[in-house]
Amino acid sequence: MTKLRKIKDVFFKWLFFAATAFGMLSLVVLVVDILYQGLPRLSWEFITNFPSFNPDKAGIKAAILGSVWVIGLTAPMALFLGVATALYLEEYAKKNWFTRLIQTNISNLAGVPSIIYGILGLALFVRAMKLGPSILAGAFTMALLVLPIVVVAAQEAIRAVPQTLRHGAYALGASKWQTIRGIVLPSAAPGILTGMILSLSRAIGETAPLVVVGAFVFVRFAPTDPLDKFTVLPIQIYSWVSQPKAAFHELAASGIIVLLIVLLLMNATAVLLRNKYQKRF
Amino acid sequence: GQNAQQAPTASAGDQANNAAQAPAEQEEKTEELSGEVLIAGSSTVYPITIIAAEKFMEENPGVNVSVASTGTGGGFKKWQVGETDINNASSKIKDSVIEEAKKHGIEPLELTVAYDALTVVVNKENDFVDSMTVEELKKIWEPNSTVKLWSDVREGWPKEEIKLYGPGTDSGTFEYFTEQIVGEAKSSRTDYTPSEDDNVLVQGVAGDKYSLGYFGYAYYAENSDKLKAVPIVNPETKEAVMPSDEAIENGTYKPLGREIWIYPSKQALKKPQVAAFVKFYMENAAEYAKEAGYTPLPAEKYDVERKELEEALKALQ
Amino acid sequence: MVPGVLFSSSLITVLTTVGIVLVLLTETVAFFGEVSIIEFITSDRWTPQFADKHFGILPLLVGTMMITVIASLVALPIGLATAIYLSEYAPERVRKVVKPILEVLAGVPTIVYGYFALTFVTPLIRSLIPETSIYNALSASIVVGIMILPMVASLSEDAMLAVPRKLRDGAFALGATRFEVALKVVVPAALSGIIASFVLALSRAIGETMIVTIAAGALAQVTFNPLESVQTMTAFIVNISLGDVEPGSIESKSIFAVGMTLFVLTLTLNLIAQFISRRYKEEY
Amino acid sequence: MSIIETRNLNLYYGQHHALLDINVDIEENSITAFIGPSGCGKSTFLRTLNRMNDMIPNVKITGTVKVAGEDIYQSGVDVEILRKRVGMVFQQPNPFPKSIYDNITFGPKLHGVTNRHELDEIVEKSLKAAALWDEVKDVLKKPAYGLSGGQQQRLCIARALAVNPQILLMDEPTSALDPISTAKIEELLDELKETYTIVIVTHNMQQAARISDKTAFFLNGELVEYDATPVIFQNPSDKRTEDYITGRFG
Amino acid sequence: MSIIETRNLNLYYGQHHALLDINVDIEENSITAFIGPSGCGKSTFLRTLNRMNDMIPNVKITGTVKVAGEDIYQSGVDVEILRKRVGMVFQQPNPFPKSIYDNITFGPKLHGVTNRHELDEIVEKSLKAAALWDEVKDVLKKPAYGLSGGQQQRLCIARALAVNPQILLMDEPTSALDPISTAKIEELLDELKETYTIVIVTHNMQQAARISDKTAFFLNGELVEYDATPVIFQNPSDKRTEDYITGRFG
Ligand SMILES: Nc1ncnc2c1ncn2[C@@H]1O[C@H](COP(=O)(O)OP(=O)(O)OP(=O)(O)O)[C@@H](O)[C@H]1O
Ligand SMILES: Nc1ncnc2c1ncn2[C@@H]1O[C@H](COP(=O)(O)OP(=O)(O)OP(=O)(O)O)[C@@H](O)[C@H]1O
Ligand SMILES: [Mg+2]
Ligand SMILES: [Mg+2]
Repeated sequence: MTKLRKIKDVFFKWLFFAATAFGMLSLVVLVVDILYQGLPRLSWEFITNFPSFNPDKAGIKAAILGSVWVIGLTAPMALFLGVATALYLEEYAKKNWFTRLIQTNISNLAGVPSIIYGILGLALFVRAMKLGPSILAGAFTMALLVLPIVVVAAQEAIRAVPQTLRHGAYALGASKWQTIRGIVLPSAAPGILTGMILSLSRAIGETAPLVVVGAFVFVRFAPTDPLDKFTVLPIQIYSWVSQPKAAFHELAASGIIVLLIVLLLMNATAVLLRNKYQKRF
Repeated sequence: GQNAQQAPTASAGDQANNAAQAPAEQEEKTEELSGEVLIAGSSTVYPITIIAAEKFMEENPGVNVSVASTGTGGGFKKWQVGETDINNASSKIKDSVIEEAKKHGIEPLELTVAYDALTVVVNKENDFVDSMTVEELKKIWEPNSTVKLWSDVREGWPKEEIKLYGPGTDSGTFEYFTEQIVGEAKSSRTDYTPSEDDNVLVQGVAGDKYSLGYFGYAYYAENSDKLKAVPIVNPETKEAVMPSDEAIENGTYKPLGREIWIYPSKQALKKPQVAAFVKFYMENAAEYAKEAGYTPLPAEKYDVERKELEEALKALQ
Repeated sequence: MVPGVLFSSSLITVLTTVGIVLVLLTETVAFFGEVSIIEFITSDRWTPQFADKHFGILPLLVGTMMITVIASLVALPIGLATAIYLSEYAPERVRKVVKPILEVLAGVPTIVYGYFALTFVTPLIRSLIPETSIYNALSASIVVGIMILPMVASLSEDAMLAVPRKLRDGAFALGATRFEVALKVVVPAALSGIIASFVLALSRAIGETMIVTIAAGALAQVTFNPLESVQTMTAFIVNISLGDVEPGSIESKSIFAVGMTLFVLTLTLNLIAQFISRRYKEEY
Repeated sequence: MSIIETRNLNLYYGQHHALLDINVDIEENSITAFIGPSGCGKSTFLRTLNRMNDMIPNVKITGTVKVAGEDIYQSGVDVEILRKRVGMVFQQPNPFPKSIYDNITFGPKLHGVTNRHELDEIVEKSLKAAALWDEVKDVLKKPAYGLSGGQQQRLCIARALAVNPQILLMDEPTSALDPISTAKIEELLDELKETYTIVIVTHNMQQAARISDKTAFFLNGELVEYDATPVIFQNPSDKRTEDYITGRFG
Repeated sequence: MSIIETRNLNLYYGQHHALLDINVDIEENSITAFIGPSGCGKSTFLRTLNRMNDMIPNVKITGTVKVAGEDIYQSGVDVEILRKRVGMVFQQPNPFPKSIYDNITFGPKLHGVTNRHELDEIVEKSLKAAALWDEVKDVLKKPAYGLSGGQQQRLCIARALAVNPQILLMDEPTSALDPISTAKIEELLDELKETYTIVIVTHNMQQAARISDKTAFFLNGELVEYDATPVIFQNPSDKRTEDYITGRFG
């Protein structure tokens, strides 16, 4: 009897380990596969050149800058709206049907396919608000897309701030808002930022909604204004992949490497923040 | 430098004079152009257009030509409301689009830029297919087709299941192929393997000994080491013709040589940079089409297109 | 003042939903002006792009379901097992390294996954089962599964980590093995969090676009054979939005009807999940 | 005149009647200890004195609480000002996740002190009063979480002193600390009572006996006995007090 | 022969030397109390007796612990069987988030009891032994979280008894409870010692004095004094024990 239990215990330990290894292995295979295809064409020129019909001269400067612009504008919008919403739900809202509605709505929005956000963005920002197929319209769309993820992450972070800290502030004569601004937000900041970075790393890989909103592919200038036209990394990659010439497929793989590096940097930042934060309370 | 400073004071008459002067002068002249040219539409035309765009910008650094690859229809959706200046199209503009565009004060100008030969391909190891007729293709591809085995197509071909590959049903290629082969646009059997990505079709046919597929010539040209193109029997001459630049250009590759277009809107052509770009594009279209893997039109056809453009530009002034 | 501003911000999410519903609804209504809703629900053919048009949502629904189910079969058990390993077995150091690495998997752009499925997983499957079609549901859904795996693993692990130590100690003190503690105490206690992670992963799988567009093919058919190609609702929307169809045509309206169906589907899933997780929430 | 006076104070958590008719007068510059078994209402009562119960939903309070003669449950009372005057230290040290310096200046800044020099002075004064200055004066910019539990608790005391309160409420301030830290804080309380009025909840009867001037014994929400500490511990008039003191229960 | 014997037992948490050369003999069917200020190592020592420290990373143990004559730190010892024989009850009641019935049957099922009838009997027997049967016999299928704190703690005792242990380790089992529940459990312990050997950690000296046969006083990881309870409380031989007993610190 106990023998069997012991065998089971060991068996499942290795099974669980194997499952974990499977995920890690998938990542390794994926990365190796991409490196194998993309490394030969990865060079400094590739980063600093604009796209070209000539694969030897083509680069992703416009795509990198476009992605940076879009993410750069998405981040503050999503951060402000996400944190404000989370604060309202966690610190102010009464637990009534309306609050539950908002909460349900947020978790539902997190599951809405991204292309539907693209359709909304086209109708609302490009057309109704007359922003055209601009960086700003793209950023607004992306902000709505990542908002639910940011809200949920911020809620978790705010909830994780111990009640005793709030009481500490109240006992010093702080008002509710002073407590939130002075104690709750700073304490929750690393958690909020982690969620923010993880959701932005999702946004940076999105293709479909921005194509629908009207991002271009072939852009040979560096955007300088939120109303400029733009392209982003995944769109550039997607268009290269569908070219007939094999050289472009290699470029696509190089582009993917760049995208993965950006992503890794973002995740690494998130991990650093999280590790710092977990030590705190 | 100098020219740019002169520009604001130059009268319309000066400009007309300048235009008539030597080409070197003319090029310096166009350096003054600025602003943007926005293009969307078919991914088939995209490779030609970006060559034109890049070369144009080399000569006119002040102009930004941006090209999106949205599909013909997706592009027209933006074009018909004036969000883009030019639409790349692998199928002809529809009446509904023309009407919708009219509501926004937009009128199309249709310019043919090249031929795209749809190519029927089989696996490299396929040694029994040496040509096919339109009827045979129709038999394979028509709705409710009964063809299951190669032997159903032509007596003597092996009794092996025929695996069919074709482009996505929302593409211009699909529309044109069905129109030419089956006789009605978008009328096709549905039990084949479609893909949006022609590279994937290449892989599919290359990996499957008894397969057959069709897609644009450019994708065949890049992969001719992996695939075998099927000569198509010209319905008029009854001769089997291999797709090639000459065959398409001289019109013997029939009926699968199709035209591809750009549609600048007449309103956009009022902008000097758009007009200049389109002129530049049409002047060099033959070269660019070749470079992108497509077949240029015969020279006299380009002359017709350019004339149409000139007239349209004149009418706009 | 402050609560007002915060409250207004929280309304943005509600307005987003309203916006989505409005945008989808107007065209959906136009669509159903031309196509009978009966056909939409009952027909088993979906061919809006062909000359012979049929508008039965069933093939897309089946395609979506097949992708989702297989992806879940990959992601839910492996994700849960990973979560258990990380929270119950792995030393702290391993956990701190593995978890963020797995999270990278969640952030890999989906087009990257799409080509990974097509150029790596599909040939692998075809070398094992040669009659597999080059685009097939299996390859796409395995890769979708890999994509959502870290979501399941990471969120379930968070939920398990939140189970108080004292419950584990209680079971150990009764002579339970580590496996028994994990299976009989930790998993049941974390169940509502685990279900939440499942639901989030499922909605992500249902909504996944580029992987299926690239690797599952574009053939809308009612099949239950994962080795054949299928089309999902999202893939159809992408194909039409990026394709050559003329604006204003019935094809282009059909994507809104499909989008609406998808929206209703994820909403239903979420509501069911909320119900289940409230029901099984164990207080501690 | 007593600085704190409660009259017929009752408190309900929803249906649960947690405090029953409490009447207490607390003298200035003294240490008053509240003892009693777990759940008897010590913390609840303490929190009525600076209205920290306001944050708990469904709390109902009747009767009056006067601090320095003013009824603090009257409408129009500024709760933030009240809490500034009546400081509080909790059972678990709860420094903010900021630097030591910022922990101390948090309160003064709330109440409008912005002058850098003035803030520096407050930090030094409060840390000295909490007997922590010597240990931390060189690491003021370091995070408060680096301190030991006992140091953290003294930091919390310093933080409370920094807003210059008249009264200091302490809810089992040493129960999470080791004996040495506890001894330090007890010593400190003895000094602080020169300047402040201190009310302390403790589950440790020895502690109450050691440090307090008066002791109140609570049982099931009732104030059973309230008297000078030596009287309570050596000569209680209520049988229940005696049973508790001698360890017959609790 | 003593049922528990430790010889030169040392325990390190990483660098921290938490137990120093502990030698204790514990008799069968007795109640032994461990007292001492917070952090002195009481809980740590208790957990060495059923190897609950195994789960904590970086713990190093030297010396021997014998339970019923067998060295439990030898290789080859079946830890699960050991823990079945040496049951444990914790400071915080920790019922599983399951029904009362499932809480009790959790242990027996682990150890192979599947017969429904037999399980029913075990539930009744254990609940009766823990003096909880009358209060819960009609709500066995209800979640354990519906019980009060004191009932939950008795449930945890019943749960420990259900696997039929010889020894029961209890780490401050009443410190989270109200006086009435505490009294009930103390009464219960007195009954249980007929059948089981009980080792209890408590911070409440009165409790130790009331219920235990022998008392061990720990300080900073050292076992300062271990003797019959009346001796420890009335006539300790070590000055530090006396100081602690009389409330001079802690
Ligand atoms: N927020 C609350 N909601 C409902 N009841 C509460 C709340 N806080 C305390 N109580 C109840 O009020 C009574 C008094 O609690 P209180 O915390 O004041 O006791 P205490 O004497 O401080 O006990 P301890 O020594 O354990 O801290 C208890 O029965 C408790 O369960
Ligand atoms: N898991 C651990 N890792 C490192 N050190 C620990 C751990 N658990 C306890 N310690 C340390 O070992 C010493 C003894 O702790 P232990 O919990 O045994 O004390 P205790 O006497 O039970 O105290 P209390 O009365 O507060 O429960 C303390 O200094 C404590 O900080
Ligand atoms: Mg209390
Ligand atoms: Mg302990």
